[in-house]
Amino acid sequence: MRWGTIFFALCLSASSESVTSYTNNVPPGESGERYDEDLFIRPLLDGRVATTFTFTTDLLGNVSRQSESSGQHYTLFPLTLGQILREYSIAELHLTLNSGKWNYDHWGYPDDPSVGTGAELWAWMADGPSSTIDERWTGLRNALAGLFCASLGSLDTRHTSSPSTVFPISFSSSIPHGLRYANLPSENVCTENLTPFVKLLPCKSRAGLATLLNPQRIFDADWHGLSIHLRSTEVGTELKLGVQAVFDPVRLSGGRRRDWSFRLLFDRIIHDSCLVATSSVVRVQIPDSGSHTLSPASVVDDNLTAMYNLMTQAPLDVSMSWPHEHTFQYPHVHESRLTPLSIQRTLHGSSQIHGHLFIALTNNGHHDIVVGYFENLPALVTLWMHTMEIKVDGTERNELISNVSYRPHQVLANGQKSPSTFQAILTVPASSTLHLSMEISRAFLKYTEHPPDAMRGWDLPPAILFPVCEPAMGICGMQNTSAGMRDRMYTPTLLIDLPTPDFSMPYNVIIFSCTLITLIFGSIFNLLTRTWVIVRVED
Amino acid sequence: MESPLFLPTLAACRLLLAWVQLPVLDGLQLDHQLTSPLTSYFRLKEGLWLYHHGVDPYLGGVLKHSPLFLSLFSTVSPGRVAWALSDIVGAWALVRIWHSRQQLGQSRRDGLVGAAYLLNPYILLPSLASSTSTFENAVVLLTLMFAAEGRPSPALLALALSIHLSLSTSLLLVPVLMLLVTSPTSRLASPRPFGGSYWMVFKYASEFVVYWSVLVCAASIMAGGVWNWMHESWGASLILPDLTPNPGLWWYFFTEMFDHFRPFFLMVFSTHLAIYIMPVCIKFQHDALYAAFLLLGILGTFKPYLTLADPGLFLSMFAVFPEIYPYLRHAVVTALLHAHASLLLPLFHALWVIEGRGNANFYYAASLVMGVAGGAGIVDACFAGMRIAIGNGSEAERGKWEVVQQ
Amino acid sequence: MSLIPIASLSQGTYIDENALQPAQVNTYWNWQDVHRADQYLYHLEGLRDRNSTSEERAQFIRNELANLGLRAATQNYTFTASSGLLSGVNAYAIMASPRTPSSEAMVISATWRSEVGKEPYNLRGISIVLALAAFLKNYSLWAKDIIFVIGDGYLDGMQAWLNAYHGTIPPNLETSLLEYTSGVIWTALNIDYSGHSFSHLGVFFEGLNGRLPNQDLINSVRLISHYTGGVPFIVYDHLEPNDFPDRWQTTSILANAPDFIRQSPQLQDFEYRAKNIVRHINYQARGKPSGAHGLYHKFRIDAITLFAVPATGPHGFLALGRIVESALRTTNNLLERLHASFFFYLFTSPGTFMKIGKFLPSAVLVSAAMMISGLGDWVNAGWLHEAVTENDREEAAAGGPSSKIQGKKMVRWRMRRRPLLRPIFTVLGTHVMGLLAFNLMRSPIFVENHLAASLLLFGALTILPFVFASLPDRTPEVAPFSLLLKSFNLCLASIVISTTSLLNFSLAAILAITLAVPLMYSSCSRSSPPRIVSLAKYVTYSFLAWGWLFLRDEVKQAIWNWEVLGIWFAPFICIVYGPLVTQAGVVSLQP
Amino acid sequence: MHWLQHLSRHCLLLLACLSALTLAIPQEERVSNFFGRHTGTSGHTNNWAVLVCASRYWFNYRHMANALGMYRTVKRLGIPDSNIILMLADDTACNARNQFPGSVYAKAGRHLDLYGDNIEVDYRGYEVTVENFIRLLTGRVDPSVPRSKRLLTDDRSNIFVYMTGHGGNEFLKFQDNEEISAFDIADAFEQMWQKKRYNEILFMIDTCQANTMYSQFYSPNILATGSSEIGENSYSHENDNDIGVSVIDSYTHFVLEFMEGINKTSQVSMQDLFSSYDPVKIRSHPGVRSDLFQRPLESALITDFFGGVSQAEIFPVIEDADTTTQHIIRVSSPDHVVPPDPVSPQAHNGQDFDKANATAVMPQKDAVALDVRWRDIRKWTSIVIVGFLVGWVSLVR
Repeated sequence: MRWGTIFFALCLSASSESVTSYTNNVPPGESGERYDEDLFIRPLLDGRVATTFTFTTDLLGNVSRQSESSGQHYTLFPLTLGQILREYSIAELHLTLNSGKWNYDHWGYPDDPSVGTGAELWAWMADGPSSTIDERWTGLRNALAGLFCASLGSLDTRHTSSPSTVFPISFSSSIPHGLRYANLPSENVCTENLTPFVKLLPCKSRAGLATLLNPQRIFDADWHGLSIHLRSTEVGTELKLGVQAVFDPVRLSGGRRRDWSFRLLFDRIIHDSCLVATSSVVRVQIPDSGSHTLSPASVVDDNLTAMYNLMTQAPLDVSMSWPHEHTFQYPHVHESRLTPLSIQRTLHGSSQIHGHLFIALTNNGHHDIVVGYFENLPALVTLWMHTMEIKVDGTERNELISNVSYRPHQVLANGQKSPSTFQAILTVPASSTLHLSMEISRAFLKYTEHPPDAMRGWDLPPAILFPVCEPAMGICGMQNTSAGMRDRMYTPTLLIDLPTPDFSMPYNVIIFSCTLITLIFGSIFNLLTRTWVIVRVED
Repeated sequence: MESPLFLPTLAACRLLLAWVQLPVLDGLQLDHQLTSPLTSYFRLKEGLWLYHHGVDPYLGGVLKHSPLFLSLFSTVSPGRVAWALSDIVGAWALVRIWHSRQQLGQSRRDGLVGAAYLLNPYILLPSLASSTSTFENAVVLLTLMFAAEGRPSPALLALALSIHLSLSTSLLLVPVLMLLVTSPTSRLASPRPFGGSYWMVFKYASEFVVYWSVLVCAASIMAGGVWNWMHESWGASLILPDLTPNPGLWWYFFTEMFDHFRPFFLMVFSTHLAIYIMPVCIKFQHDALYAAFLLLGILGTFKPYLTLADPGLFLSMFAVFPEIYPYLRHAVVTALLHAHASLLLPLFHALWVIEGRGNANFYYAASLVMGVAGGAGIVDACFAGMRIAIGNGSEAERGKWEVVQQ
Repeated sequence: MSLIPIASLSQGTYIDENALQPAQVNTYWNWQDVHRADQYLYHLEGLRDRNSTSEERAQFIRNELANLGLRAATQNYTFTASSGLLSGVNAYAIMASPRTPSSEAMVISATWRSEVGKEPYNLRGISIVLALAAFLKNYSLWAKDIIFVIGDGYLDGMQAWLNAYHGTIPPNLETSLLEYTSGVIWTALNIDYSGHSFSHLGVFFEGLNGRLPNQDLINSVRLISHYTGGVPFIVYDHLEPNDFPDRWQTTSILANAPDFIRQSPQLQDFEYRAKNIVRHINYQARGKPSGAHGLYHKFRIDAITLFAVPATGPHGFLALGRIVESALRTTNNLLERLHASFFFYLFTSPGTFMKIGKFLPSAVLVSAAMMISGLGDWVNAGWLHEAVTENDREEAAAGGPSSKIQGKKMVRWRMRRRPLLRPIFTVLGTHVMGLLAFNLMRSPIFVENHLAASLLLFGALTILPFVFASLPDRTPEVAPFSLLLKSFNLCLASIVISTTSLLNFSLAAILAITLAVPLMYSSCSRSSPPRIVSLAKYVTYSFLAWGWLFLRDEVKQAIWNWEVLGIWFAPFICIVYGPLVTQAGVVSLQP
Repeated sequence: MHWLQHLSRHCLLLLACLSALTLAIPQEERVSNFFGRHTGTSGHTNNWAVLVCASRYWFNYRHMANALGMYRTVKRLGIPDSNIILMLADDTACNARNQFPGSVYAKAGRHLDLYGDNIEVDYRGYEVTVENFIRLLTGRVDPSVPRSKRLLTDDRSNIFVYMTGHGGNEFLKFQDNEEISAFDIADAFEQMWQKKRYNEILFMIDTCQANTMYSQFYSPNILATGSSEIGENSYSHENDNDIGVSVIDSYTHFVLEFMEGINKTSQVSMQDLFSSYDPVKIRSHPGVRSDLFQRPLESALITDFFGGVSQAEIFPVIEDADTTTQHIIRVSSPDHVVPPDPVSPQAHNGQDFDKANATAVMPQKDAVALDVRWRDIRKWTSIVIVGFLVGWVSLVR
């Protein structure tokens, strides 16, 4: 295989290069493909380093519509994804596998907005005559599960909802499309997911930026995630494969320094570039404060990013160091909140049956912020909507919530319960904290419905805050101003433990209950049926 | 207590209690002993919220009440006064039943009968927890009262209403019909074959069907559909979708039941309830009121989604049948069993879900004790109700003979 | 009951939860970290010496934690109890563990004050917590967030923090919700290291209202302190007889007994176990936590306090740090909430414990005996007059389940109603009285002038039932009120004991001891004693019931515990214990 | 003699890749008929491995390590990932408790990382259930299950089945809450035999009382071996104090140690493996059951099960073939018995999703008003009806 593809890649890259060299970065003609890779590195305030790999493959000329188009002729575009695309007539597909908790306050917005813990999958599919959307959704889930070695098969109707306002379709088309969204917070990401992921890249992990994807290091990062974004554009289909990781050089250096380099972070350097790539760049954001040295030196453009072109600077090991600081001093958090909103989502109460779902949104800016709030809760949790309270520093402010739409979970034909979805638009007043709290109660399940580790509990998926800009909603969040929300934000997941029955002795319970019932039944009928007699006792 | 003012003062106190704000009461609302999914006011309020926000309240499996509750509570929003009033109405009905059983207007025992209902903790606590079982109990008592006073239409309407509110009350259908065509006075001591005319029974039955179907229509109009609310409110007591713990015997049994046996045992448990109707009614054909009393006892022990209000009704009705007291075999034991159960249930419940150091079996054990207590009550009442027919001979031949069953 | 300490009755402890894997890891806590801890200690001592306010202390700790890059904050709180206001400032920090959704957390805490040892301040405990914070954050193997909490005061600070963390803020607590939160907390370690250095590591485990932590936690810490830290592990601060015999002699009550007793290992062992159990009962029966860890239990968090038993060596920060690190690795291994092992047990010695099945009978037997005698009295009440006379009406009067009359219904009802209703109302009355008394005791007036108030209250509590109950039965024919009351009283008491015994064995045991005798012998003789004797008896009973009112500090403490910590001891005594004994007194009053 | 065998094997290879190019079943049949069953050597054309780690939880690290050790060995000996079904009930490599993320070590020294950077876990986490395992073996899987999760064997396949976990007398615990019994596995194998899904099976199991697990087999051509006798525990080999748990079971440890000496062309036979068992070192008595196996153990090569017949350079073709023909195969119904799709009833659920959105998502104002009015009407009618009923009843006497 290896030699085959390499040879393949070589001859092909030659051609593609010639194309690009002639028409430099003008999108090639119909049914052309181009592949770009990009690594963006952001040193963060708390000494951590956020790295974002983006591998973009553009497939020009729209394939995803007509089902049996020239599938085998892909050269750069991964074949397997192409088939999935066609078979389930996907218009848009987003799959992310993350682990860790994205710290918005210190790290700011992620470069790829979908950072919800666990697996998240949402897709817009055309509603074809051949098969309904839900059949396609099932097929898609299983296909992806097989492709990425993730247990996406369990993203079944118990987790699936269709919040089309939260995840709007990115383009308009004549065919009716349907959205399916599901998330699995307990899913973890590991090497077995990265392996097939890398295999989708034209150069695999042998050349180009993908060289740096060293599982032992990626999965040691404080936060790491894989993402596949597939969307049809007017000109064709765009596939974005992304890897995000937030490293902590301070931890790696034993709590001392925040210097970083490819060698330190990935334990590898880039030896040669991927020839088939049209462009392959490494961008480093320069922190505006602190005296640091960046090597190899590079030109810094106006928005403080240093650029390296892998095509020309092939063996590359970028490193950044702060020679003048002996040990890294952590900045105090209070003055530095990088996002306009700070989110807190917790479960209150200590009882196992009843509690409060509590969300605190702190507006760090000086303008009111209008955000949409979306919960997609599995049926183990019942929201009690009539107990909803919105408070700003202790006083009821019910006018701050609007467009509440709530859909309780319902029993589906296959016996499973669909999740309950709650969606509303919240207005967070300037520089104050909004408390939204609802009472919840936890379901009592049959003992067969509990997972093997029942005493651990269940992970509740993260809630999503999304910018509201649909004119249909009347109001529009102020994205244009800096105070507005730029992108989706995910709250942390929650662990909720349900009251558990006893797993060891179902038989005893059945026996005891039946015994008691028969005892009473028997004695009553005994009384009712037998006749009374008077016997004389001789003494 | 003999004073005629006793009852009114008691009622007044109960009304006052409705206005007193105690921090404890909020906790009571969610207590599993006092409210079940079918009767919790908390869920009703959620249903109202959904209803007002244009979501079908019967969608999420949250609301299991009758739609009539929805229409009532969405028009008037009664405070806890409503519960106090319905308690008082229930007590009043009980006293009226007592009167019509004794065929007299006033008696010195009224106070006791009323107190037996108003002061019964099993009745008082659920209504403080504003569980709708209070209303159901009151309606049941009204049914019996009207039936005892020989007013068929009100009785049948009340019966239809109570069956509409909670399906398992349909056990009472037969005895109430019998009671309508016979007299409520105590015939326990002197049994006789059923005297009423079957034609009348049939007539009343058909009248009942009319009322009942009208109520169903009203409910369906309210719910904007027939199936969803029936499935949620009546189906709940048949297929037990919600396994919230309660003092009854169903929930843990079906929590631990294997899935493929579940339907079968659901059928068994439901028919088991119905099995008692005929034998009891035949055996006590001479005293339909007593038959109804016994069936209430059955309900108070074996009902799905049992709450303390159900055994409470049975225990309170003991006050109406003083003639059987001498023949109760183990009244004290039953009382002690109930005392134990009522202490153990909340304690073990807390141990399991609040403190997390005991597991579900603790609470299950407590509910078993509850079951035993209920069973003891029924068996004893059943025994005494028949034993009284033989009575005790004169003083002279005490110890000369024994009464046994063969 | 006195057999409980016997060695052969208790069995060895073992670990039930597979996940824990205690003492199977290398520990990396070393002298460098000890040095850091010493530096913290230096600063803290400075703060203590210039007796700084809680605000300053909390700010210092918060800054230190923030400098480590943790999300640190402080929490102000104020409790309003009937005995006055109580306020302070907590400091805490959350170490978000890498690679996890941070939906689980574990806690290491220390409180500013320590009440076990001689040292009033738990400075070393706090400094080791800080040093641990600096040390632990360099490792990426934490599956749970680690929360470092420094509680102000002894119990109040931790109580305030826990309530704020779980969002269950009672009306009498004035504080804000926490700035930073993390996930569900399963286990917590509370460190109490007030002395200079220590010889043994003692464990305190009793929690609020007698709740005990899961035994696995204690056992695994015991193993760790043996194998990882090399520190002998004991229950409370009771030294085992065999090691440190010299210090043993000074503490033992057998010290000045004749030699052959003092030397016999069995007796020493017995005394040692007995001491542990008495200490345990003393904590548990009052529902009083034996340390800050006890407050966690209310929130289903299994927590213990590690107490460094003060001594002149040999151990210090190094050993303790190792033990805590290893213990954290162990709790970090937890995949489910601790549920496997025992929640109901008696620790007779660090290595041995008693299952509930072993010690429960001792209390249940007593309650069963009371129940039986109560039922006996009930029957007596029914049959009482039959022997005396053959008159029908008395039979009727005898009432109960045994009267044998057919006719004259109305008559019989009237007569059998009185004997039943009066005792019932007496019982209810006394309990209501207790409730009122309890509410009275919480009023500030009572607190201010305690002696007078308690005198008044005591008088009232004595006179009221006297007046109410001493009026004699009108007709001599009915079953004596006293006998019925006694049977009710006994049955009630037995129910109380048997239900309490599972929740809080120590309390049940104490009740069994204090209630059984007086209640059984409240009305001993058929022949009615002279008035004065019965009066005296009544007074003694009421002293038994309410005499504790005069113990000022006890009452004050109990009330405070109820108001701030929510310990049921005070209400229980007022509403259950007192009335029960009073009923017995009323019984004794009757001829 | 040997060169003959090689020759035959090589032309088999040729045919294997030919047949694999288009995965058309009849051709396979023809091939197999052409060769007939059971010449002196194992007449197999492809190798498959099913490696199951049945137990969950971090403290069962060693079971994961067992399975992964086998995975690495079979992969080293040439079975491609597409022919390995790896079932891991939990994720130790990326478990937050793992000090060495992305790595699993089977020795205290931590020299060799079993996880590597190229691994494909086919069933993981809660997916590892008894049902899925049996379905995998018998091929009764849902049509939407991808190929990577299927055991696409034929009557020319040699299958190596390895299981590890916590077990007992004639059962093995999956995920610590459900058990698979020896009878289940035996019946599954019998079904496979009847459906011509295997040529030979090597069944290896490492658990407590492991030898009881293969006691119920009755299908031909199964060679079974286990770690310990009935009433005997299998112990872990060693403990790593940085990982904090024991890292491998001793039986598997020694088997792997033996396997280290094997390469793709070595002629070592199963007999050599079995005779290498040392009860003293393993601390339990491993067992072998060869009565169903029709060849002498001396002539049964290790590589018949552990090694891939087809050599490395041919896989790409197969893989490509797989992927290209994937959807075709989907369309043409495969020979598996297909249970009705459990989730198909979603179909109309789909509609009410969209309907729900129509209503749920921000209804227009006038619609709201109308809705409210209609609700009131319903409410009042119901009330009026009941009120009328009550009034009438109270009037009638």
